Formats: sequence, C-alpha cells, structure tokens
Amino acid sequence: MDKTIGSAAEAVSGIENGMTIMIGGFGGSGAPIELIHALIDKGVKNLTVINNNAGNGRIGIAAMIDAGMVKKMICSFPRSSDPRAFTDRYLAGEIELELVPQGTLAERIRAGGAGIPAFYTPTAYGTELANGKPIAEFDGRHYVQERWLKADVAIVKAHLADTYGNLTYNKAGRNFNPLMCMAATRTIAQVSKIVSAGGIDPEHVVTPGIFVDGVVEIPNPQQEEELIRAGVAYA
Amino acid sequence: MDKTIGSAAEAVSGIENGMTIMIGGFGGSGAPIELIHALIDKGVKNLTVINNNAGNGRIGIAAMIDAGMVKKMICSFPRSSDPRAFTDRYLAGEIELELVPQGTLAERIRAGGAGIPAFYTPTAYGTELANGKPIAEFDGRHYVQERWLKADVAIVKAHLADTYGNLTYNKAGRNFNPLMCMAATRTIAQVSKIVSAGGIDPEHVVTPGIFVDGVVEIPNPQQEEELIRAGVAYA
Amino acid sequence: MTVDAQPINTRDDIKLSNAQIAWRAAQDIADGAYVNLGIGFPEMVARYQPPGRQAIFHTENGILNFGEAPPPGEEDWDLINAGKKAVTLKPGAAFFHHADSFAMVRGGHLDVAILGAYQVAQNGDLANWRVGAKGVPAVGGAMDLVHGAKQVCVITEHVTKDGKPKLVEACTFPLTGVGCITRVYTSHAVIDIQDDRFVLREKLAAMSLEELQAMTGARLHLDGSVADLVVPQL
Amino acid sequence: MTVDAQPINTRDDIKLSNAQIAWRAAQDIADGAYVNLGIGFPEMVARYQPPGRQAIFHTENGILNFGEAPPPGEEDWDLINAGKKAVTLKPGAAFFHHADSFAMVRGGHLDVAILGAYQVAQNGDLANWRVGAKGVPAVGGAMDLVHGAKQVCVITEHVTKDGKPKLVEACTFPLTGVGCITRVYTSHAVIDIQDDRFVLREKLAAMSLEELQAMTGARLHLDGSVADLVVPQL
Repeated sequence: MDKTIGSAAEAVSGIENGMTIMIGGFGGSGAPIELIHALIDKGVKNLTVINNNAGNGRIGIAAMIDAGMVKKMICSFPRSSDPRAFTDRYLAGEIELELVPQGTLAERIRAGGAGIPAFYTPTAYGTELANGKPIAEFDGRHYVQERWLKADVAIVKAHLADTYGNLTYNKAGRNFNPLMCMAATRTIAQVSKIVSAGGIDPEHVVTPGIFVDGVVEIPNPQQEEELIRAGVAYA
Repeated sequence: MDKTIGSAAEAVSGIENGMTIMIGGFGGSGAPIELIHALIDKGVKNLTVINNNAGNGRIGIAAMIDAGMVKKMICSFPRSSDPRAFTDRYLAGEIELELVPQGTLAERIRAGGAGIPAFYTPTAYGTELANGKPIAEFDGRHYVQERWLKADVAIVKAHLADTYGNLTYNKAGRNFNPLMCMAATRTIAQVSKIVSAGGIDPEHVVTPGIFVDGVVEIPNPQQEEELIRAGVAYA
Repeated sequence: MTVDAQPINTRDDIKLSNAQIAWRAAQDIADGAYVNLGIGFPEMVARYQPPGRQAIFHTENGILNFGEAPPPGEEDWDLINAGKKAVTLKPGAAFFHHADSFAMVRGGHLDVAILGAYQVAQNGDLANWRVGAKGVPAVGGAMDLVHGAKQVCVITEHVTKDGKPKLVEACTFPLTGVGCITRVYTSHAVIDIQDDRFVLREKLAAMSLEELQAMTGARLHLDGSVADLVVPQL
Repeated sequence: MTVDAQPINTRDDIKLSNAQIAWRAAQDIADGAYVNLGIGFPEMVARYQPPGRQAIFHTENGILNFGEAPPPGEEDWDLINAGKKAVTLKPGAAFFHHADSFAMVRGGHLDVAILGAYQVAQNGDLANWRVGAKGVPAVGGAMDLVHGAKQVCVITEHVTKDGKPKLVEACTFPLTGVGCITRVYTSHAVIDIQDDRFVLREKLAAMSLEELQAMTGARLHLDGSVADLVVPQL
C-alpha cells in the first residue's frame, strides 16, 4: 500500500462540479496553495468551500472565487488584507455565505469526522448566528445545537507524510488541517516531503494515515502571505 | 511559573472525601500507579472514580476498592485478569457502577474538557445502555444524547513533562490520559522525567500545559501488569 | 438430504475450526484495509491475511498498524492491544488518544470490523456483550465498534455448544447494536444480511441447504447461486 | 463638579491613551495566567506585564506561549497569531489543532480573555462583531472567546468618537454574547459587572463621579469606595 500521488493535477482529478470541499489553512498558514491552483487549472464549478477565511488577494481561494468556481463559502472570517474577490461577489449576490463562529466551525468539522451528528455549544447563544437553531438548557445554562460538517473532498497542507498517509505539520500551519482530514470522504494532503513507512516516529504522528487517502510531494510550497506581498495573481 | 510538585503525597494532598476522580490508563497501560497508591496512603473515602476499567489484582484501583475508598465506578469494562476487588463489592451491593461504552466514555470526557455539555452518538442506540437517555433522529438515523463528564481531579501518567506542564506519553499509554487532563478542575500528572521549559519540541507536545496543574517526577514507574504477575498487593 | 444419527454441528468433518472461520473472513479483507478485530477469537483473523495483501490493524486503545506479540520477557506493558495483550509495532504505526481512536470507529473510517457474537438477527441486530442480567456487566468498545465501520462482520460457530441457533429471527439476549451486521462467517456458511434477511452466499459442500436451514433460527434466502465454502486445512 | 466648555471625553488631560488602558488591564493578570488577547487593540496588553509576572498567551489558531513579532524578513508565515501577524515562540510553547484550541476556550481553561467592544451592557452583554446589517459580516473567534475564560474583560474608550456611550443599558448593535463580560477597562474608569449592574471600581481622579456618569449610558453603582485610576505615562 502506497498513498503517494505523482502530481497536484492528479491529486485533484477526482474533484467534480457541485462538490463540497474542505480546504485547510488559517489565512495563508497551512494553506495548500499548490493543490488549490491545480484545482483552478482543472476548472470545476459550483463548489461549496469550507475554510476559516474566504481568500486573500488574487491567489488561492480568492483566485477560485475570481474564476467563478465557488457557489458558497462556509467560514468564520471572510476578511483579509485584500478581500476583494469574496467581497465583490458577495455584495453582488453572486456567492452565498454561511458564517460560523471559528470554534463552532472547528468543532462541527471534528464532529463530522468523529461520527457525532450534533452537539451543544454556548457559542452564539443569544446572537443572530444562532437564529433558527435548536436551543437547550443544561445545568441552568443555554446552549445552541450545532450539526456536523462533512465534505466530499478535503485538500490540506502538511509537512511530512509517510507512504501510509501519516502526517505531521509545520507549526501553526496545523490549525484546521487535521480536522478536515477526518471529515471528508476523500482527503488529499500536499506535503513538503514523503518518507517511507517508519520514517515518522509513531509518537509524533498528528494525523494518522487512516484519515488520509493520498499524499503528493510539493517540496518547496508557496506561502500565501509572500505571494500577496509580491502582488502575484493566479489566473 | 513552575508546576513541579515534590512528591506523590503532595500531589494528591488536595483530593478530599466525596470527590469525583478521573484516573488515566487502559488496564495497566498508562496507569498512574504511584499516584493511586499515594491516594490510598492519604485514605479518602466516598470517591466516584472514572477509568476505563475497575482495577485488577490487589493494586492500583483494585486496592482503592479493597480499601473501601470507592463509592461508584464509571467505566466501560469492569473486568480484568483478577477482578475480585470490584466484583465482590459489586455483587454485595457495596459499590455503584455506571457502565458506559468505551467510545462514549472517551467522548463524554473530551466533551467535559471542551465545554460541550451534550452530544449525539449512534453508540448504544436500541440497547439497555441507552435507557432513559434522549433519542433524536438526524438524516434518518437514530442517535443517543450523551452528557459531558467532568471531575474534581484527574490523576494521569505521562512520559515527559516540562515545568509548564506540557506532556508527552509512552506509546499506547496515551489512551484516556490526554482527555482526562482536559476534563478535571485540577490535573496532576506523574511523569518519568521533568525537563525545563523548551525541553519538549512544541510540535511533539500531546497535552498542552494549560490542561495540567501539577507534575511530579516518578523516575521508574511501576507497571500494573508486572506487579500483578509478581502477586503484589498494596494495602 | 444427508441423514445421520449424529447432529451435523457436532461432526467435525462437516464443520470449520475457529482457525478456518478466521481464515475465510481474512480472504475478504482488501489490501490496505483498516481493520479492527474484536478481543479473543476475532484476533485470529490477523494470522491469515492472503499473500500480497496487507491490512492495517486498529486497536481502540490507540494504535494503528500494530503487529504480533513480542517474545516473552520483551513486553512493554504500555504497548498493548484492546485485549490487554502485549503487541509490537509495524513500520508506519501511529499512536493517538481514545477520543481520536473512537472518532476513527464512529466516524466511519474503518473498512472492516470483525466481532464475535452470542446471537445475530436477520435484521442485523447483534447481541455479544452479555447473556443475562446476572454478574458484572462489561461492554468495552463493542457498542461503538458495531457503528461506523463500512463492513461490520461476525465470526461465530453456527450454533451454540448445546445446538441452539445463533442466527435468529430476533435476538433474545441484550443487544449490542441494532441493524449493524452486514456479513456473518460461521462454522458452516457465509451469510450476508440484506433488507432484514439472511442471504446465503457460501456453505460447506458436505451439507445440504436443508441441513443448514435446520441449524439456523431464521429463514435463509437465496440470491443467485450458493458457492461452496472452501477452506484449507489449518 | 468640574464644568468645562470642552466635553471631558475629548480632553486628553482627563483620558487614558490606549497604551494606558492596556497597561491597566495588564496589572490584573496573575503570574502564570493563560490569556487570550483579541485582535488589534487588546494585543497591546502583552507589552505591559508587570515585572516578575509571566502570562502565557494563547492564540486560537493553535499556539500556547507565543511571543513578539520576529524581525522583518525573518517571518515564518506558518507561525502567525489570530490576527495573521508573524510571531515567535517562547520556551515551553505548544502547537495544537483548532478543535483542541477552542476546547481550551470553550472548556473554561483560559484564565483571562481581553476583547474590544462596540458596546457593553450592564448585564454583561457584549456587541463587538458588527455594527449593522451592511457589508460582509465576519465573526472569527469572538463568539467563542466570550464563553469559557474565567474572566472575560473588555478594554475600550469610554465613549465613541462622536461622544456616544459605549457602556449602555442594553446593546443596540448585534450581540457577540449574552451576560459574558465581567470587567471593563475604559479610558476613564474600571468597572465590574455584577448582578446585571455596572459597579464602579476606579475612576480618574481628575473627574467627578457625576462627570463619569454623564458619559455612561447606564447607572454606575458603588460597592464600597472608588479608587483612583492611576496609570504611568507611556
């Protein structure tokens, strides 16, 4: 068994129109830029994209939005240093937004991965983001019922992978990536290096390979922040 | 800030009669034998103990039960190679048992640590272990509502700690320990070695120090399985 | 129809051994499958992986890709399986805590779970955790394992030691899970559970369908031909 | 009562700077406290930890014990805080994923969270995420952070730029959380929220209670003496 995939293009080849896609990263930290750009090259449409943010500048998720690929964003913070791509489409009514508090977003994704269809959280109780959601009282306090989030595909960025798909991450680039690995029918990770089975200490594995379907080596991945400062646009 | 505690006796000094105590470990793997025995030396009573099991032989949790310290066990599997301590008291009606499926037990503890008062799981639906619990249907399937578990104190076993309470574990000795660290008002870890802050790679921390209140160094911890094979009784 | 003074379930010439049942179950596990084997008898399945295929075994106490027991005296008692037996690691193993471990189970990430049974009902209900209200109840991970794996299979004797059916219309023992079992490997047959019915896939050639039906507590349905259940000497 | 042609909130001699508000908030953070500082103004609190005390800062994107920004050109853009600014690590840091990070928040493991505000109501309600229905809404971690920390504090100007009260009887902007704020550090006072009331603890000596009340949108209650709000030049 070897989960290695030869190229980013091959890695995203199974992503089809209308799918729900989880994309890892928090802003540019841990964002799988090369897989996103391969998906733009493939050119699918009507995607629902789950990410903490909604793109920045003219690259990554912002470039997906610019290319008209995104029907709906599920995120906590659709702002950035250069949020034009999302903002323009949103204000024009051309893209849907499901705004989710950041911790609830993380927990809903984990719940999707863990087979928990719903849970209760104090977050958003009494606010407009709880509108229409069931409320329950436990031990004298009110909580909002939130549902799991799942996806057809997750594309994530990790640091090392072994051929079994065990993953480690780079610093705070971890963020949503391990959760999204759990919550998608098919999970593809771009990594800086693929090592043989046994090349990662079992104690240091962050995402066990059972959550990962394919790994593709991108030796020197681009950082969103650096691309934005360089004024790069992907189209 | 230094979370080091000088002795096992001092580590358990805050545990009082009637408290709910989480004790880490799966069988003997990852079981904090020295902290348990220090608690026996202290001699508190009417404890509710949360552990996957209910003791083995005449040491550890079994010795706590033998000493009449345990009012109630919350566990998934109160059997072992030598389950006399629990079995005798249970059949005599001298100890309460709340039997919880293992995955539900783990998730209830995590929920306690994560501020999730209740969640839904397919586990135990349609069985006697779901009796009296709310049932809900999501996407055409039935689920059982389960509540969080919290404790006054957690005593756990880890491998390394730094002075800030960041922890690593030894192999499958991890099990319930990281979850219990999250779910107790006060968490004490016995570790094989305490290193200075910076002595554990931030990428390799399994339990961040925010979940840990005190660490005590027990350089060559005993293993329950070896003690049982040697016929040791702690009293 | 074969007629014999001795009941068929007690005739070793018309019955698979536990090892043979485990062997048969192992043949259906694909290369690269993630598999959880219940404590005890199901653990035997790991011995019979077909050549060229490698399954990755999960134990609910927090290991993926563990292997055989170490030589006596070389045990690390922090490195055990769910049955509390010492194990070893294979290359590419990973450790994780109990909540992540049961996320794998409950979240549908395992390909196959193989469990023992007291009773399996034709609607897929399983009873395998206790036989009555006496004694100390203990459930472990059984109620979790029956949910989530893509295939949840049972390996079992076809009947109890005293000849009573274990495949039944409805379980009489306390349930472990409802509608959760998809395939049963017995000492005499391989049976799928589909649409609340037992569908016979394979049976030992030495016995007739009628003989098998007589040992079974619910109707066996056919869906196409029934293959011979062929297993090597082990 | 001081009477002056110029409204008090525009007089720099009777008003703390943002740095001074941050300084005052920092004095209440105990040694060893786990603290989350909201994006922007609250981040300033980290600069003013009293000597001999060390707080451990949490950022919701998965770091405990991060420190100052690195020198320009030495950024690792995988090592950022919740405001997407590059940071460094202190010894004893730890990384974790977002679900674990918000377990720390929601689970009550933080000692202090310090946030900005558009409005704080006397019952502890906070509005700090949007001012109306226009534009693109963005909430981030604000609605999570207001739950779980043992102390959830606000630092803020006492009034808006055009002189309207930010401490009010009831919020008119969309809520971030209900009944969640326990203490407010403003440009003019330190105020606790207890039993649905603003309780004045400290005020600038240069202004009277009446002047402060006039700038405040709900009644200020007293519970014992009011201390002078004393802050160094910064």
